[in-house]
This record gives sequence, C-alpha cells and structure tokens, in this order.
Amino acid sequence: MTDSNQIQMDQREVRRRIEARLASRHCKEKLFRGLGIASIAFGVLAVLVLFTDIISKGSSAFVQTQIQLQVTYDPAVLGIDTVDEESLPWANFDGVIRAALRERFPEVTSRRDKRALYSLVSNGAGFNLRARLEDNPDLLGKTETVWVTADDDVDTYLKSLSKTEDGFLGRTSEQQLGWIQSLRDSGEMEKHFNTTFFTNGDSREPEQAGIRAALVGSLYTLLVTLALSFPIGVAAAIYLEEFAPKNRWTDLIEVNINNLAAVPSIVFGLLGLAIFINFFELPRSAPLVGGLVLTLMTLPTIIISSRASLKSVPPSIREAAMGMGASRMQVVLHHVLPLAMPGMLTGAIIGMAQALGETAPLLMIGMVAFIVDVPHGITDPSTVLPVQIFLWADSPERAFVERTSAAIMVLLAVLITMNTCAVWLRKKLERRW
Amino acid sequence: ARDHISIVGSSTVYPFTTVVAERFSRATQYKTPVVESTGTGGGMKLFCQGVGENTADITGASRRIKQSELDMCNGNGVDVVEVLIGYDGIVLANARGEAPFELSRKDIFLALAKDVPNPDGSETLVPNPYKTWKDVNPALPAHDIEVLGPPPTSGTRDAFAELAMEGGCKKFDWIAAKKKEDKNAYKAICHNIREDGAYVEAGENDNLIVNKLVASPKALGIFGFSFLDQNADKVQGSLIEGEAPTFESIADQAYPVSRPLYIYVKKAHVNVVPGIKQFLAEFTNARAWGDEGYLADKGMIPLPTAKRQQVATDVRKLNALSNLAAK
Amino acid sequence: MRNVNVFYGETQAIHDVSLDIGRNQVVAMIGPSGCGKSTFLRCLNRMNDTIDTCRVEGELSLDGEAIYGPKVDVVPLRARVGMVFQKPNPFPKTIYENVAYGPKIHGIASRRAELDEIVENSLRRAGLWNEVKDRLDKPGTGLSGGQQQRLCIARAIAVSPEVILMDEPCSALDPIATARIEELIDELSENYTIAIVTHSMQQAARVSQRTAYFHLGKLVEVNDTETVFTNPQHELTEAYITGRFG
Amino acid sequence: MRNVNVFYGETQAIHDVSLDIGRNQVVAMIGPSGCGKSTFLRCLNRMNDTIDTCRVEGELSLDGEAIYGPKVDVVPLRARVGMVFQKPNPFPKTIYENVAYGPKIHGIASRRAELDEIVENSLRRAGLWNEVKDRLDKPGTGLSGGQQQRLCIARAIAVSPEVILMDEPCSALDPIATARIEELIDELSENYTIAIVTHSMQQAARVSQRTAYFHLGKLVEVNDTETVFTNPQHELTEAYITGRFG
Amino acid sequence: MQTSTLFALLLLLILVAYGTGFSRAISTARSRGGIRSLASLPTYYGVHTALWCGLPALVILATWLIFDDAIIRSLVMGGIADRPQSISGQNLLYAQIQNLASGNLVGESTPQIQAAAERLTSLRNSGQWLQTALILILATGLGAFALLRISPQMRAREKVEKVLRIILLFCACAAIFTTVGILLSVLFESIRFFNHVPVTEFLFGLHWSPQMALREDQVGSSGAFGAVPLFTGTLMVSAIAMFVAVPVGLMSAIYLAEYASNRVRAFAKPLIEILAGVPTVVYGFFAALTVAPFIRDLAQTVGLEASSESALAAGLVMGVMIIPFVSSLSDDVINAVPQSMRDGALGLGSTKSETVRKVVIPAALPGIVGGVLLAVSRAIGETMIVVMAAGLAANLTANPLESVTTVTVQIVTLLVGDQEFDSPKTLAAFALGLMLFISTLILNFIALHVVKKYREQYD
Ligand SMILES: Nc1ncnc2c1ncn2[C@@H]1O[C@H](COP(=O)(O)OP(=O)(O)OP(=O)(O)O)[C@@H](O)[C@H]1O
Ligand SMILES: Nc1ncnc2c1ncn2[C@@H]1O[C@H](COP(=O)(O)OP(=O)(O)OP(=O)(O)O)[C@@H](O)[C@H]1O
Ligand SMILES: [Mg+2]
Ligand SMILES: [Mg+2]
Ligand SMILES: O=P([O-])([O-])[O-]
Repeated sequence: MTDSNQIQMDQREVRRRIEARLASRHCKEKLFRGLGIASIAFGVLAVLVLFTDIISKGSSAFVQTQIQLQVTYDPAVLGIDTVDEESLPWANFDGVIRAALRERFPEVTSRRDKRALYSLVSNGAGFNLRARLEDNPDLLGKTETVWVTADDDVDTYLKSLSKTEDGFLGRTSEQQLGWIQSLRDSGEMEKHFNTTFFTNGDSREPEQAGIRAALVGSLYTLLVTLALSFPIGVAAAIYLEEFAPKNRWTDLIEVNINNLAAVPSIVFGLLGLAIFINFFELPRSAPLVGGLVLTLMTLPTIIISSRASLKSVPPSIREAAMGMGASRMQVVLHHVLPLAMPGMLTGAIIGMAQALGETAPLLMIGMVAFIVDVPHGITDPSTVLPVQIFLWADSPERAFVERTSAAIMVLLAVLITMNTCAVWLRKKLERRW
Repeated sequence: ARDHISIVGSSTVYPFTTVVAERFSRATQYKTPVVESTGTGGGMKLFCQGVGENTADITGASRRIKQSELDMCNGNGVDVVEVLIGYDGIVLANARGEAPFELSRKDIFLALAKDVPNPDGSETLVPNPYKTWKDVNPALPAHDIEVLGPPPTSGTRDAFAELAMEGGCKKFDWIAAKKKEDKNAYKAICHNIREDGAYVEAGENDNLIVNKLVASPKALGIFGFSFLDQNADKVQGSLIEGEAPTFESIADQAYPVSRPLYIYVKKAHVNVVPGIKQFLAEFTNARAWGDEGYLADKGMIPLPTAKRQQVATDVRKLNALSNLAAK
Repeated sequence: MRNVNVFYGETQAIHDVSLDIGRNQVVAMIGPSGCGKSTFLRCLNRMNDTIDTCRVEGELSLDGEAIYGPKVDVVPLRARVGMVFQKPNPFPKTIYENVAYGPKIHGIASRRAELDEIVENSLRRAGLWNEVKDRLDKPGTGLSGGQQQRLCIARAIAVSPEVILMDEPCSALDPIATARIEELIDELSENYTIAIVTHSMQQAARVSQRTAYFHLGKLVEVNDTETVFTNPQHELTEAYITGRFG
Repeated sequence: MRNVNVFYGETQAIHDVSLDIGRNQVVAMIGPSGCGKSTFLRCLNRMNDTIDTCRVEGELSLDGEAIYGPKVDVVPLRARVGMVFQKPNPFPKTIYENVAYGPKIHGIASRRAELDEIVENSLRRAGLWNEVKDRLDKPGTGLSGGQQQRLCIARAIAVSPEVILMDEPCSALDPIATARIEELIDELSENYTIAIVTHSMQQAARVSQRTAYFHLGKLVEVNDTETVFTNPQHELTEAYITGRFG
Repeated sequence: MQTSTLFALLLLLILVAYGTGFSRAISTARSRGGIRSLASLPTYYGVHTALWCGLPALVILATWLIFDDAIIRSLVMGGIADRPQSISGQNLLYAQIQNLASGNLVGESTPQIQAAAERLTSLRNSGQWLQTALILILATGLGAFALLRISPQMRAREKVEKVLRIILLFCACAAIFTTVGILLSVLFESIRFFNHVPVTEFLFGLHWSPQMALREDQVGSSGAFGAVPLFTGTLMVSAIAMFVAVPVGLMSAIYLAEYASNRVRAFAKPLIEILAGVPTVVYGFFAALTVAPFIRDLAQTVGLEASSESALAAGLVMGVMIIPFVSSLSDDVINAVPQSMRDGALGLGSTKSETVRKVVIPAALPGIVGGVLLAVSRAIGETMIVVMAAGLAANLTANPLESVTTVTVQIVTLLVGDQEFDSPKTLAAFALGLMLFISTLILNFIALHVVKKYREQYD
C-alpha cells in the first residue's frame, strides 16, 4: 500500500512536471509546424518568383510587330514568269517588298535613306510572300494587302514603348522613328500573335527565330532517353533488389551507381564523344547520340529511386506469391513491379526533367549548334530546348532576350505537362487497388 | 553520307557564320549548314582531326591559327584554306549614368597586369599595387578597380591581352627592349593579368557581363563590340587612346583594340561535301561582308575594300596554308 | 463515458456506448472482430484524432475532466492515459532510449541519474529488467516478440500514467509470453487502471475485474467478470462466450 | 523428414528433427516462441530458399521425392505444398484475381469458364463464397481480417495442393473467425494433408490428429494429439501443456 | 529491303513465332490431358519460340549494321587502282564516292570515281538483299527449330526466365560499363597530365591558375595546377547549397507527409518539383543579376567586404534548385515509416513534432541520407550557376562572400574554351574529372558504410 501511495504521489509530481513543460512544448510544436509551412512557402515562393520573372520578360515574345503593305507580285520585279518549283527559289521577293515600301513612302529617294527604309522590314519577310504565292499562283501579277514581319529593332522599340516613355531606340534612327510613327498612326503597324516563334527553327534574325526545331529535337532526344533509361533502369533495379546476391559485388555496383549520380554531366559528354561518335561512328549533333548520353546520365537517378520503391513493397506480398508457387520472376513481374510502379515513375520523371534541362554534355557531341531545319528523325542534326535557350542567351541582339525567356516558358510548359502526366499516371495506377 | 556543311569553332565568329549559313541556304538549294559553337581551340581540335565525313568542313577562329595547330592539321592530312573575314572590336564599357572612362592602353596595363613597373621609376617589377583608377592615373575617377572579363580559356581574353595589355606594356621602353632578349619573359610581363580580385573572371556570356555592369555601376566590363552595339542604352564604351569604340573607328583601325576573325576551310572537302564553294562565295560576297552587308549589321567590322578583294580572289583559288610565316 | 458515438466518415463504428471504469480496475472488452473495441479504446486517449475521417461524439471524461473538451490538451492526456498496441512497436532505438523516450519528452526527469532510475524502475515493473539490464544499449527491435511487448509496457509506465489502455497486447505472442504479460497486468492493476481489449475470453476471465461485451458497435453488456462469464444477462453475450456464436 | 538441420548463418535453428506426416492428416506443431516451428514448416515447401543465410540439411521428402533434391523445381513443389501465413496477406488485387492467380500461373485452367469454376469452388470450400460472391471484383485487401485469411486459404486450395502448411493462421483473428477457420481445417482435412503451427494448445487439440512439440529447435515429442495432451511422454511437453512452463 | 522494313518484318515474325509456339504448346498438351501436363504455361513456350526466333536474328542484324559499312567500303576501295595511300585520303575519296552514289551535288568527278560509286550502289543493294535473306532465314529457321523442340517435358519457363535474368544482369551492369567508360575516357589524358605536372603538386598545391599555362610560344611561365582551391571552392558552394536545401527540403517533406492535407500535398508537391526542372541558365541569371548584387550591397551596409560574385550567391540559388531532390525523396521515405511507430510515440503523449523529430526521422534516416547524397551529387556536378554567379577565380578562402570556383566549372571552361591539344591546360580537365570521380567514390563508400551500420543497429 505504501508502494501504491508513493506511486500516487509520484504521479502528482509527474503531472506537475509535465504541466510545467507543456507551454514550451506546444510552442515548439507551433514553431516546427511554422517552419514546415515556411519551407513550403519558400519553395512555392521560389517557383513563383522565377515564374513571374520569366513571364514578365518572355510574354512579349508571343506578339510580333507587323507592317501592312500593298505588295504587287510583279513578274518583272520577281524575275519569274511562272510560279513553279523551279522558279520560286530564285524569285526576288525582297524586291517586291522594297517596291511596296518605296510606294508607301515616295518621299524617300536617297540611297542611304532607302536602305534605312528597307531595314524596317525583316529581311526574312520575303518568305511570307513566297509561301503566299506558292499556295496561290494566281496572285502573280496582282496586288494585295499583306502583313509582313517587321525588323527586330522596330519590334523591340515598339515593345519598349509600353514600358518606358521614350522606348529603347537601339539602332533605330530619328528618320526611321518618323516612318514608324506614320505607320502606327495609320494603323499599318500592329502587334500580332507571333506564329513564327512556334513554326520556325532557329534563325539569326530574332523576328524569324522559332523554337520548333529545338522542341522537336528535345522530344526526340527525350524519347530516346526514356525508351532506354526507363527499362534499363528498372531492369537494373530489379536485378539488384530482387535477384542479386547480397555481397561485395552488389555493394560495388551500388556505390558505383551512387557515384555516377555525382559525375558532372560534361564528363558524360566526353564519354559519349569517345564511345558513340568516335567509336561507333554515330552522327554528330543527332538526338540519338544525345539520348544515349542522357540515358547514361539519368540511369543512376532512375535506378536509385526504382530500388527505393521496390524496397517499399511489403515482403508479405512476395512471400504470398512465392508460397503460391510463383517463380521469382513471376513474383516480380506479377506483384512487386505493379506495386512499385508509381514510385518508379516518380524517379523516371525526375530523371527526365533533369535530362530535359541539360546542356553541358550535349556540347561535346555537337548538339550545341545552330540548326535551322526541323529534324525528321533521331539521326538528323538537331538541338534541344535548353541549348536553344543557352545560345539565345548568348546572342547580342536585344530581341533575343524576350525570346530566351519565352523559350524558357515553353520548356517549363513541357516540364509541367510531363509532371502532370506523371501525377495522373501515378494516381491511376494507385487507384487500381 | 553527310549532305550538309558542318561548321565548328569560335563563339565569337559563330554569330557571323550562322547568319551567312542561313542566308546561304535560303538563296540556294543546299541544306542549311550546321554551325557548332565550340570555341576556337575546340574547333581546331575537331577540324584538324582528319578528313572524312565525320569531321568538320569549316572552323571559325577569333585568332589566327597557331603553328602547332597547323602542323597537327597537316599531319592528319588536312589542307586548310584561310579566310580572313573581318574584325571584331573589343570594348571596355561601364554602365550608362556614370561618366565614361577615357583610358590609354598604358592605364589598362597598369590597372590589370599582375606585375607592374615599380611606381618609383626603377626598372623593376612589383606586384600590382593599384587599388583605384585614380592611383593609376590621376585623371581617372577614384573608383576601385573592378573589371569583369572573360576567363583565361577564352579567345577574347587572349586578344585583349595581346592588343590592350601588350599595347600598354610596350610603352615602357625597358620592357619593350626585353622582347628581343627574352620573348617569353616579355610576354609573361605583358600578358599576365592580376588575380587579386580586381579582375573578375565573369564567364563567356557577354550578355551576362553587360547586365552585371548595370548591377554594379562602378565596374568596367570587357566584351565584343556587337554587344555594345545592341546594348547602347545600358552601357557605354570607354574611350581608348581618345577613340570611342564605334563602327567607323574600329573599321579604320583608329580604335586600337580590335582583332581579326577567320574561318578555315578544309580544302579536301570542297568537292566532297555539297555546297562548300557556294558557301564561301556567299561569305565573300559584298552583300555579306561588304561595308553595308548584313554581317556589318550583325556587328562584324568589315575589312577594307582592297583587302577584301585580295582575300576573295585567294579564296577562289583555294590556296592551302602551309606555313604561317608565308603569309 | 456517456453516449459515445464514433463515426468513420459516414459509417458509424460506435453506437451510444456508456461505460464507467473504476480506479485501479482492470476492465476487459471482448466481442467479435470489428465490433468497435479498438475504436472505443482509442477514444480514451484520443488516438482517434490521428485518423482524419474519424469523428467522436458524446461525453468522455477522466477524473471528471472531459477528454474531448475544447480546451483539453492531448499531450498531458496521453501521458495520463498510456497505450500498448496489438503489435509490439518499439522504436528503432536502444532499449534504454525506448523507455527513456516518454520521460524525456515530458521533461519528467531532470537529471541523468533520475532518468536511469525511471528506466530501471519501469523495466523492473514490466518484468524485463533482468533480461535486458546488460544490453540496454542494444536496439529494442532486436528483442523477441514477448520482450518487445513488455518493453512497450515499460515504455508506457515510464511516464507514470493513471490509465493504461491495451489493445490485444498478447495476440502476437506465444502462451508463455502471454502468461508473463498477464501476470504483469495483475501486478500493474494495483497501481494503474487498465482497459484491455482481448480476443481471448479466457484471458478476460483471468485478468479482469469487469468485462464489457461489444457487438456491432454497441455495448451489449458490462458487468463483473465473473457475472459475465457465469451468468450473462444478454443472450448475445451468452452465445459468444459459449462459442456458439458466429 | 529425417535428421533435418537448419542453420541461419552460424546459428542452428533446427536440430536433427525427424517427423513423418501421413496423408490427409492434420499435424499440429506447438512449442514456445522461437523454437523453430515456423522454420521447420517453411522447409516443407522450401520457402526458406528465399532467405539468403538459411541453409537446410537432411532428407525431406514428399511422396518419396526429395524436396531438397538437386533437380527439384520449387515451382511445382510449391503448387503441391500450399502455404497460409500468420498475417493474412492477400495480393492487392481483386478477390477473383487473388484466387485465380495460382491456377493461372500453373496453367490449371485453360478457359475462362474453368477458371470461374475453380474460383467459385475454392471460395466455397473456404466458406467465403456467400460473403464475397457479389464483390469478386473488389480488392481483396478490403475484406476483414478473418475474411482475408479465408481468402488466403481459398487461394492456397485453388491449385489443389496435396499438403497445406499453415503458420499460426488464426493468431490475428477473433474467436469467431478462428472458429470458422478451424471448421474449415476440419473440412479440408478430408482431402488435404495439413501441417499447422499454432500457439493455442486448445486449437491444436481441437483440429489435429497428431501433435508435435518443439523445444529450442528440437522435436521433443510427436504423437497422437490425444496422447500428447492427456499423457505426454516427455516432461517438457507436460510442463508446457499444463502451462507450468516458462 | 530497307533495314527499317526488315526490322518491322522481324518483329512481325517474332509475333508469329510467339503465336505458333503458344498454340503448338496447347495442341501438344491437348492430346495428353490439358495444359496441366505441360511443364510450363503455353505463354512461356510462345515466348521461348519468339526468343529463339528473334534474339539471334537481332544480334546478327546489329552486328551486321555495325560492320557492313566497313566491309562494303573495303570492297569498293579495293576496286580502285590508284587509291591514295593515306588513310585520310581514302576517307575523303570514299566520302566523295558516297556522296556521288546518293546523288548529292558535288563538284567534278572522274569516271573512275563514278564507276566506284556505281559499284557502291550495287554492293549496297546486294548487301541489303543478303542481309534480308540472312536475317529472315535465321529467324524462321531458329523459330522452327524451337517450335519443333516444344514438348510437354521442356521447361520453357525456366529457359525464358534465365534469358530474362541475363538481360536484367546486363542492365545492372550498365552502370559498371559507364564507369569503366568514364574511367577510360579520362584516365589516359590524366596520365599524360601527370607527366607534365606532378601528382603531389596537383593534389596539394594551393594555387590554381591555368592562366598562362605552357602556351606553345611561352615556355617560360608555367601555370599553377594546385587543385586545392577548386576542391575547397566546390566544398563551400555545395555546403552552402546543402545548408539551404536540406533544412528547407526536409521540412517541406515533413510538412507534406505529416501535416498537410491531401489537397495541399497534391498541389504543393508537384509545384516544388518544378524547381528541379527549371533550366540552370535561368538560375544562373537570377543568381548573378539579382542575388549576388543584393548580397554585396547587404554586406557593404553591414561593413563587410564582398565581391560582386560570391560563393554565397551561387550556393543559395543552387540550394533552391536542389530542394526538390531532398524533399521528394525524403517525402517518400517518411511516408514509408510504419504508422505503428507514430502511434507508439503519440500514445506516449508526444506532440506531433516530437514524434517526427525523435521517431520518424531517425527511422527514415537511411532513405533521407540517400536523397541528400543525391542532392549533394547534383550540387557538386552543377556548373552553370557557379560560372555565372561565383565567377571563375580560384581563390583559396573560407569567406563565402568572396568569389570561388568549383571543379566542374573548371572542367567545363577548360574543355570548351580555347584549348591547346597537348598542353596541361586542357589535360587538366581530365585530371580534375578523375579526381572528382575518385573523391565522390570515396564519399559514397563512406556513406554506404555509415548507412549500413545505422541499419544494422536499428533493423
Ligand atoms: N481508419 C478507419 N477508417 C474507416 N473505418 C474504420 C477504420 N478503423 C476501423 N474502422 C471500422 O470500424 C469498425 C470497428 O473497428 P475496430 O478496429 O474498432 O474493431 P475491433 O473490435 O478492434 O476489431 P478487431 O478485433 O479486429 O481489432 C470496423 O467495422 C472497421 O471496419
Ligand atoms: N531470417 C532469420 N535469420 C536469422 N535467424 C532467424 C530467422 N528467422 C528465424 N530465425 C531464428 O530461428 C529461430 C526459430 O525461429 P522460428 O521463426 O522458426 O520460431 P517459431 O517457433 O516460429 O516462433 P514463433 O512462435 O514466434 O513464430 C529463432 O531463434 C529465430 O530467432
Ligand atoms: Mg482491434
Ligand atoms: Mg513462427
Ligand atoms: O570562342 P572564342 O572566340 O572565345 O574562342
């Protein structure tokens, strides 16, 4: 009984001590929780800051200044008589545009002034006309009103007007300003949606530059990467986790894989150059090689996360299947793999995101290049989005600044689409049981 | 077999080769050449590997080919045709809103060299003691010396060392005299850039340097002329020897810090890879590299007319370069 | 407890249960699987709070204080109402740390010596001291199932609770280990109030003073253990304890 | 089985155990925790193969065929010797697929209708058909514990094994569910040989014809269940069954 | 036939082989009392047949594709009487022939070359036919062979699984191959580098300046190749990055796993994961133009000397970038900690944070360490941010406000800059790569052992 009494007293003492510390513990709890929220907020804030920064810089690239001109497809100026495959490439569409400009501003006469006038219009604008004429050969000899793309200097000036009072003049002269003013007043100069940005490959003229080639290149490259790294990574993870005996060798492989994750990506480029290009003689600048290199680079990530998700499958499931007389392979294929798949997908997505944003290793294998033509296969020369961004970020022309950001927006859009797909896929797979 | 021209090489020449490549493919039926930006040395390495369809046809260089590179090329059976295409000005600039600098090459040398002649006038070298521009030259502002420039691995840096630093260094007679005795020592004095933080290696992205200048208005930056041209609202070029870096002053060589740009063509490929001749023809056409050509629009400083003609005829003959001294 | 209702989302798991538990008593709860024994037990120290969908209605009180009162802090509540789970769940720490965990977080011991004492006392009372005194710094997960369960009990009593809830503490153990635990419960009941959920009627008969029989979320009968087993008032109870049920 | 020795790495878990199991008999294995019952049971269908450190010596045979023979394929072996585990572990698939899995991988049914029939029969025999027939396409993990265990039994009998091994099949279940399973074992013993490990001597007494008592990795006694419980030959056995032990 | 069509045809054949194998297995079984009499499921017989049909054919096809060009080339070149002696000359000639054969526009060509081009075309054609015939015969032949061998006793499953296992093993070895490849591609250059620069100087030298290193026309001034400043720089930048990423990432993971409602989780997790995908150029600009000047100004207001490029700026921004690596992986492992652990702790009256800190995190630690390790790896490997924000100056300093450089940055600048073929300047990149490789290897070994020990203790 005394023992019991002592315990009762003890309990009271204990209660007192607990009460004494309660406040500080709850305080800590709140603090901890607050820290958690702050961390999340920090992460989300970082995303938002980056996004607003990029969007504010890049959104203007989605419109493009255009000039309305009365053009006459005069055979004499064009230098062709008929519209066909043969003659079109030689036709002088620039001449047509120049004639139209001279007509619009008849007061310009001196050679110097004319040059200044011509430079209002993008020097790729002739291609718009060529495309029109190709679609509609009847236009030859006729006159029509078309919108042609303005030069990047004009475009940059116009866009900067909305930001500052005077606008960024750059290399635009007083005289050109006058013409621009007159065109704007008469509604012959407007900003239109920039389709070129999505339909063209790279160009040295900012107003003609687009991301199509890089986007397609990225898709091809990622396709190769995904098609190789996911199966190989999952297979490697399965072997290591389910079949390999646990010994020094597996330790070695494990360390090896972790270590590969730390190898700077450019070293993978060196490897790719030595093996795929110099030894196997695969073509330079091709998505095939890029994909191979990125596969080697993302494999560790995928293997590590796949192993983690294989580990998290409860052993009771394996036992159950094994007890049913399923072979090891069947246990893995029928039970373990489906359960581990959502986790593996997460890893694959992280790996793919990494591959999608990578530039350095591609430098060594020739994908950091100026490529205009949209690739049609995995062996055509092509570049990828981050490289395009990198190259544009390094270009002197002011108009590339907004295009750089716009390309980043596209890259992020691809990324977000990928993530959404992964989340959706994960949900779908998980809901099955 | 490859049906497009493959071009590698300098990042400085890259903007110019690409624009030619684009126009060339528009004007002809050839595929657009693929232009890689690998740096001058990297380009040379790829270019000189040998001949055959998996090697590059053309390489760009922001300096002349070195004898060692030429030897390597020749050793691998590569005959190279040299084409001087124009000049690039290297500018020192600071942010607009601050007073523009007026520098001499001597100022530049004294401000940036690792070791400078002893300020007391004796013919010895001391580690660079100057902290502010005013220390270098009383006419300059009292800002700390802070110059953002390319790293040692960049061709621009080499050119800057050779043209600006050496130019200033030569002004000290006793150093200039060393050139004859011990060329290496002379170069070491003239080319070595200080490493105590006054010179900031800022990477090879010139746009980044421009924007960093805006962020730190007291600093100077070193970059190519085309970036000054395009960012005239943000930065202003410093006057060197009284000359502002303008298109004209660089073209007539009044502005002292400009370097030649080259492309090198693999002679053996000319009849193998479709379009090389036509590409060269486009490059050496007046509408491209002429005074009012589109390359000038992009910021390349054209050659003088006479020089242009001479290069154009040489190119047509496709004379291979065998020895640097021969030129 | 009065008129306790517990809901998981839409479905009601406990219907209107009222039950009084006296001090230093052992109350056993029996009933077929899924009848809500665990759920009810978990109400007593608000462990149900951790389940999002779970909602508890009714009045539950401990020493006159409402358990689900708006101002009640679950932390000291759970220190007063300890819990032992069906599956032994020692922390992946050393044996010593397992037992010292509660006193540490609650700040019960201010000095190391005091802590040592509490650990030793608790392990002694859980009848584990002699078996583990030489390997206090070995991981608790390395013990056998029965030992692990006793470790969990030691862990629970280390904070000197008033009530100990046990949810089928022996179902993962062999008879010998079970017997030890039952002995232990007997000893502990001198100082603690114990509510135990069990599958085994024999066990309920052996250890408890009062027995409550649950059926489909309802409390069918609660009475002295002897009465319940020898003279059940309700036919369901009778059916269950005679094994006719199901 | 003759002179079976099992080692986990260095430590020996089973010492020289010899035991014969007759056809269509229920053999219960009892013994204190950790005495090697599970280990022994798992030898019978080579489930120990999955544990790297585990090494089995001695002769084990099934219908005269050596189980650990060099040419034995464990897959058909495990189809002949089914296993039910302590914790119900249905696959995270539908109820139908759970039962159909074995027949599928062993190629027992060639047509869908045949498979349906097997599934229905197995579930019927496991006494689960009526409870689940309307929700065959619901996940098996959604059932109650007892149902899950019966599902596991249904799954095991779906491949028509000769022997069924059960490792404490009822320890996670309530008495009613346990009773159902015991009934089931009784029914199954008409057609199958069953080896069951249990903690509950009552259970052993209820369901088995023969009982083997293990102690510290040794087989102490094996005899008709009645004999073991009424007239144990060995004092250890007696001590254990009278509860004096430990 | 085009290789691609051949490939498609081969796939078709494989499918057919599967189908016939499958049905043959069933029909064999029918006469003996159903598929139970088969040693394996009919599917496995199908796969077995398909493997026989497809695997050798694919291997042969691959080998063919690797070697056919070389063979055709030697045939064509052998037919030319006065072919150039030098290999490069031959390369060139062959390229010309190829271009001619594929109808590209090239300059003038001799009749001999034209003949060679025709020969090339015809060789290619016959090669294609030969290839097609060989592959098809091989595939059908072996497929038929496998089909004939189908018998109820054949253990098709075991054979198929053996092949599968070998394939799996092969995949697992991909990592080893990569490592060997990397070692091979850096080892020789590194050895050449160490011929110029002694290992000890490289490892223990305190001064890094590839600046004027042995320029061909400048023998006198040799550069300094002490890698210590690079490694300390790498350490500092990575440490700063981890200093940001580990707490923030871990706390986010904890919050998401333990506190957040499902909706917050579903929204915040993918959002934060985006951080890992933003191109590093963007971070680089952000670090260089926003963070670095901000830090400099801040430091100056409190009276500290700070350069406009600082390790701090690069590290901070890099930390933001790798938050998702820590948070996503930690989130997964925290979720994998069994609920019973939490119940145990909560039942004792711990607050949620105590449960997390004292029980959940220790239990999840091995997994978290794995995630952190991955993040460290990423931090070490990152270049762009450091180039843009921390500069390229190899300062040996412990002051995060100064500019530093990292190993990978130096590798990249040395490799893409104006290189010299044989100078240590370019070779140094390879040596650095090797050192980095070895040091991370050691790091990983240590980490593996620590984690293992930890596991042993608590499993
Ligand atoms: N987290 C939950 N969400 C929804 N329903 C639940 C949850 N936990 C329990 N239930 C349901 O509440 C009812 C009561 O469950 P409880 O666990 O209290 O039963 P029990 O008597 O302890 O059973 P057992 O003897 O099997 O432990 C059951 O029908 C169960 O399905
Ligand atoms: N995977 C393993 N590795 C090492 N030792 C093991 C392993 N599994 C079991 N053991 C040891 O083998 C002995 C026998 O274990 P077994 O599981 O067969 O006992 P049991 O009689 O089934 O006990 P229980 O009644 O608790 O299930 C025990 O001492 C145990 O610690
Ligand atoms: Mg319960
Ligand atoms: Mg057992
Ligand atoms: O690319 P570079 O011109 O600096 O060699």
